[in-house]
Amino acid sequence: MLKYILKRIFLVFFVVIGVTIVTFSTMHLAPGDPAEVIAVARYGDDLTQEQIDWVRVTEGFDSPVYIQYLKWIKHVMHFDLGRSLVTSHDILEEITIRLPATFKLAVLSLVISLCIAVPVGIVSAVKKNTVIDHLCMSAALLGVSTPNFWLGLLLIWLFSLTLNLLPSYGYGNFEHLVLPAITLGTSMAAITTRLTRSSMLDVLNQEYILTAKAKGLDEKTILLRHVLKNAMLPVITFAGLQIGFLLGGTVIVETIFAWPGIGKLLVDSIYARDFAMVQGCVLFIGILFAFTNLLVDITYAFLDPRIRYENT
Amino acid sequence: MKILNNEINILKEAGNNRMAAIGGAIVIMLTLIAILASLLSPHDPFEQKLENRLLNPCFEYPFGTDDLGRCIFSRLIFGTRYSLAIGVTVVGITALVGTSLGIVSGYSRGIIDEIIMRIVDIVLAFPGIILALVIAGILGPSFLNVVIALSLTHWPAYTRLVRGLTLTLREMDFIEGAKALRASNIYIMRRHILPNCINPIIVLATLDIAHAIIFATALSFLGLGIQPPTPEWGSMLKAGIPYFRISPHLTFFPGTAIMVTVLAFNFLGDGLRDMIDPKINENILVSE
Amino acid sequence: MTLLSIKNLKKYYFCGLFNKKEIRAVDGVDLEIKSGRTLGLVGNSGCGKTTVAKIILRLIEPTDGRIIFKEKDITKLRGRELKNLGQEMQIIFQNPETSLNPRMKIYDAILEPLRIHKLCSTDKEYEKILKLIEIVNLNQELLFRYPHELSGGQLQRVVIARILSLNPKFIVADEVTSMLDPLVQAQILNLMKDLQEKLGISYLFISHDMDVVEWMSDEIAVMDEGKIVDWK
Amino acid sequence: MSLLKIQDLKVYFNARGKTVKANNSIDLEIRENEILGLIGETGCGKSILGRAIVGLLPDNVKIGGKIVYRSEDILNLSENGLRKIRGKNIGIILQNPSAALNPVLSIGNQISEIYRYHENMGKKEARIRTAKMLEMVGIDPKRMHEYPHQFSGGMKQRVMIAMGLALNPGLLIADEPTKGLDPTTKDKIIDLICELVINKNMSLLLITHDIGVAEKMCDRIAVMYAGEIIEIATIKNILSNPQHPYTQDLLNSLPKKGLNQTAGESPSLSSPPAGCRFHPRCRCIIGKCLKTHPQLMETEKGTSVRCFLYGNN
Repeated sequence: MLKYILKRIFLVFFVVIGVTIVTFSTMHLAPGDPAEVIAVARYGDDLTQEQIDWVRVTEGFDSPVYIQYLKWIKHVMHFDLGRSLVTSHDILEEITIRLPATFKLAVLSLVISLCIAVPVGIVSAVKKNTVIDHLCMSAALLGVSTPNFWLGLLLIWLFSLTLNLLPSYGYGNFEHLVLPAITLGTSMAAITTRLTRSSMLDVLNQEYILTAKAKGLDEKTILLRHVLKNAMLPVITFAGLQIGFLLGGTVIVETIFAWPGIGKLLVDSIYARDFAMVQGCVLFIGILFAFTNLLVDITYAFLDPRIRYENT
Repeated sequence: MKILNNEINILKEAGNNRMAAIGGAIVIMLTLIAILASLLSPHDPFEQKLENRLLNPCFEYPFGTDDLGRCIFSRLIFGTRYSLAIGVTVVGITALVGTSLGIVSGYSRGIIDEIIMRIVDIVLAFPGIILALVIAGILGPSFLNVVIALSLTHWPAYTRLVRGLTLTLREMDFIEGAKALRASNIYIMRRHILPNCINPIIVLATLDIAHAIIFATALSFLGLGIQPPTPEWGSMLKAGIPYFRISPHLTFFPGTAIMVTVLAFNFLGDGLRDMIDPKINENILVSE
Repeated sequence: MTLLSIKNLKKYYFCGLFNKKEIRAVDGVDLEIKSGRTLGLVGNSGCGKTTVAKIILRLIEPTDGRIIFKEKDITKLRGRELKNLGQEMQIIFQNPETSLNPRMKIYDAILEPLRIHKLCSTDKEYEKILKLIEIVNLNQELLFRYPHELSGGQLQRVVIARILSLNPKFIVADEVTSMLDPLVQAQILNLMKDLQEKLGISYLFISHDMDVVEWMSDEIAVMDEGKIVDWK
Repeated sequence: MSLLKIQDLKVYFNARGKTVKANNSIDLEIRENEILGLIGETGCGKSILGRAIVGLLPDNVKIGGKIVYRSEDILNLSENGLRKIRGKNIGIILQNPSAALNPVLSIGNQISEIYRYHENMGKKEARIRTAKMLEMVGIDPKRMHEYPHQFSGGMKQRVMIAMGLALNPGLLIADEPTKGLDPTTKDKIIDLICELVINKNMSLLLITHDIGVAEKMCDRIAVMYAGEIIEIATIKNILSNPQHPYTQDLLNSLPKKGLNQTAGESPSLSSPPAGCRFHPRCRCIIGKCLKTHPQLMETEKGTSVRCFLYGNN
């Protein structure tokens, strides 16, 4: 068990370094000369070549790439993600202001997703090939096939334009949170329902369920003591991964509903070609996601006795 | 008892090839629409008639017209080309790259396996659409850039799936037998491991086309994919938002088109999966 | 004339946190197999008999010791000679269901060795395969089926036909009949004995069933904990 | 008095259009504290018979005939009624121990749940009974909290035996209890089962393809071929003078008897040969064998054979 966790921790450390390399290199992928972009941002359009060269020297763009990378990493270590090219605010500050908005949306969506998906998945697995099962599965299939940006528009059209019960955008009290959370939550729920059902069916076909029947236990006991315990392991791992997807999903949903989260910040900074901010956001999301994966792996190790009591 | 188990398993899943048939039929229909687009569309998708702007669906314009007076129905038909093209090219590239990396890393198990799997972990460290979004944003909006962005972020799903399969296949006796025959590693990978991975890859690829189409339309929706005036569903959807209150049909029809196409591929993929290999579930597919 | 002999064969595995724990799977084994004869290798599961077999076939590299095959030291053989060795030595596994590629028709499975070593031109293939299945008395109708459509006994016969295509001098039989029913086991073992008389093949016959080994082998070595403890 | 009487049991599956006649009109009787061996090759339907008795067959099955356990027909019992019998009156040890144990539950829980469910015992008391049971099958009770993956193949088999015998059922069905075990563990398991069955005066239905194991354990043997029983006799008669040609070939194919071989393959249950199922491989075939299907006839006291060579059925 300890060996498993140590290995996972080492892997996460390695992945985080990888994330920084990828983030850094995507910035260098950007067309045009970074020094020129910063110079334009600072001195306006009509600028002389010396200004660009001066920016290149001060920002250290003339040194070889890996030195720039090491310098950048040194800054990142001290939680200094640099300044936004456009607003020249501190990037980390911008992100931390918007963190609660994204966090609220992500958590509520996760709750919605799990509350719908887990019970529906279990019921449709237990009552396989009945009307309920076909109904739930077609709804889940529809959910998976509907892009969440279109779902968002449909919900706005239905709830705020026609029935105008809920605001269609903006940030404030709970009312504003409902539609984005439903959009993100239901599209996640569709995927999780299908996973829960296939995980349940997989366990129901195992031989130890036959042994449980052979012991004369009734359906309810078998379901609770034997089936659920095994079936929920992959679902819990997937629920952990979902936190990451929600970060991805927020990018779109926040843009539709003008929800001031990190996702919207990322999209806006891409529009404004503010690469420093983009770099900051991507780094933040990548590292956050890497650590949630680590957390999921460790909880999984505690839940699954085959790993907890691993002996050769 | 062994014989009986095989027969029961096959029987159980027989019902699902109806799903594959329906999905397959819709996919074929969509491909025909894409190919015969110019014949089928009543109007020229680029011709702007400002006088009949934002018309609701009527006989002349079955799906109405958009803000520049172009026939939405014709634009949707031409849009099929872009969505299918992106879906197929992205999946074609990622399946090829992902599978070969998966086989090599699963079969060699040494340092190569460690390196490939660490790269997979890194690419998968960015949830969902984020990495694709950034790459498309930086490279600038165009068909090619969308394909590049999606391909760079989609290949790990195949590598993980194929590596898992190769690890189990590798332990089987027929691989040891081939080694005893002194067959070369490449021969073993090509003749023994790949044929046994083909079916699961086909299932994953079908489901992944659906995935790629959603991602591609999402990029266009965010204005980072294919730009107007090209008739791409995502950008049509985005163009319809300002007129959302007065004529929602501008967004309704492209949205349905995306959903129907993605539904068709999901249907086909689910049907194939239940018939061939029920083990591929959401876990591998969506984890990227 | 001794066909194959092993001198002081050793194979140690290292595991545990920093590879300190040493497991002596094979600890100094000496064997000799005369040509056209069968050597039985008996021992409880986990005593290292399969490891010895795999080392002889150069599927696993030994930690120490030498393998002499037809008076030639093949322990460190490489390249072309190693490939030719593939024609001389072969192995039959325990579980027939996993010994054949499920995606390959029986016809191609039997001809695969010839195609790898390029020993038979395509037009003579059909005639060669008819001879092979006749030796192992499989009927023609099975040729175009897939492995999952055949029974355990038939699969094991396909494996034998496939190996015979290279007419090897030495075959390792690793618990060949332990998964088969009594009647099928009798058929396969009798087939192997006939092949030995007709083609002069020598076997290293591995099993944990003493009666079967006694029936099959001329000499028997008993293994325990990686060492030879008895010789009959 | 007979503990279990199986009369004209038919178990048919429809798979891919063909009906698989897994059990074709089987008549069998198991007496009080007797060990009956059910021998047959892979795919002859013997495991299905074992599972049919406790009603553990998949739902796409059609069952005919009667299974009477102490004057009560099990087949038309309701699901609740059947559940009361399973584990309490008839225990079963399933075939493949490494897959038949729940990986996320400790072996202690998997045994104590029988006591707590059937005799709604308190947690503590169930734990004591479980400890006693584990000791009886030779597992150190202190390992009660460990999980299946921490046990070897032989030990897992002992856990299965403990589960089967927990409530001292009248009849125990053991499906290939020694498959995949090496010789030393195999002997230990055989002695364990015999000792437990005898001193708890239970009956045992042993299902196996390994004649050596059956020889050591059984009082009577029933030989099964292609879904039907072709010979029943005491162990002494079967070994000294087997009557049905198939039983003779089966015994001669043993290594001790010189591994004499019999041509042909055992037929598939979905398309068995006409007339006597064994005629394609039989040495002493007569005209009648090809067309008509022989009945199981009693020749001497306690021995019955399904072959035209004996009696004119």
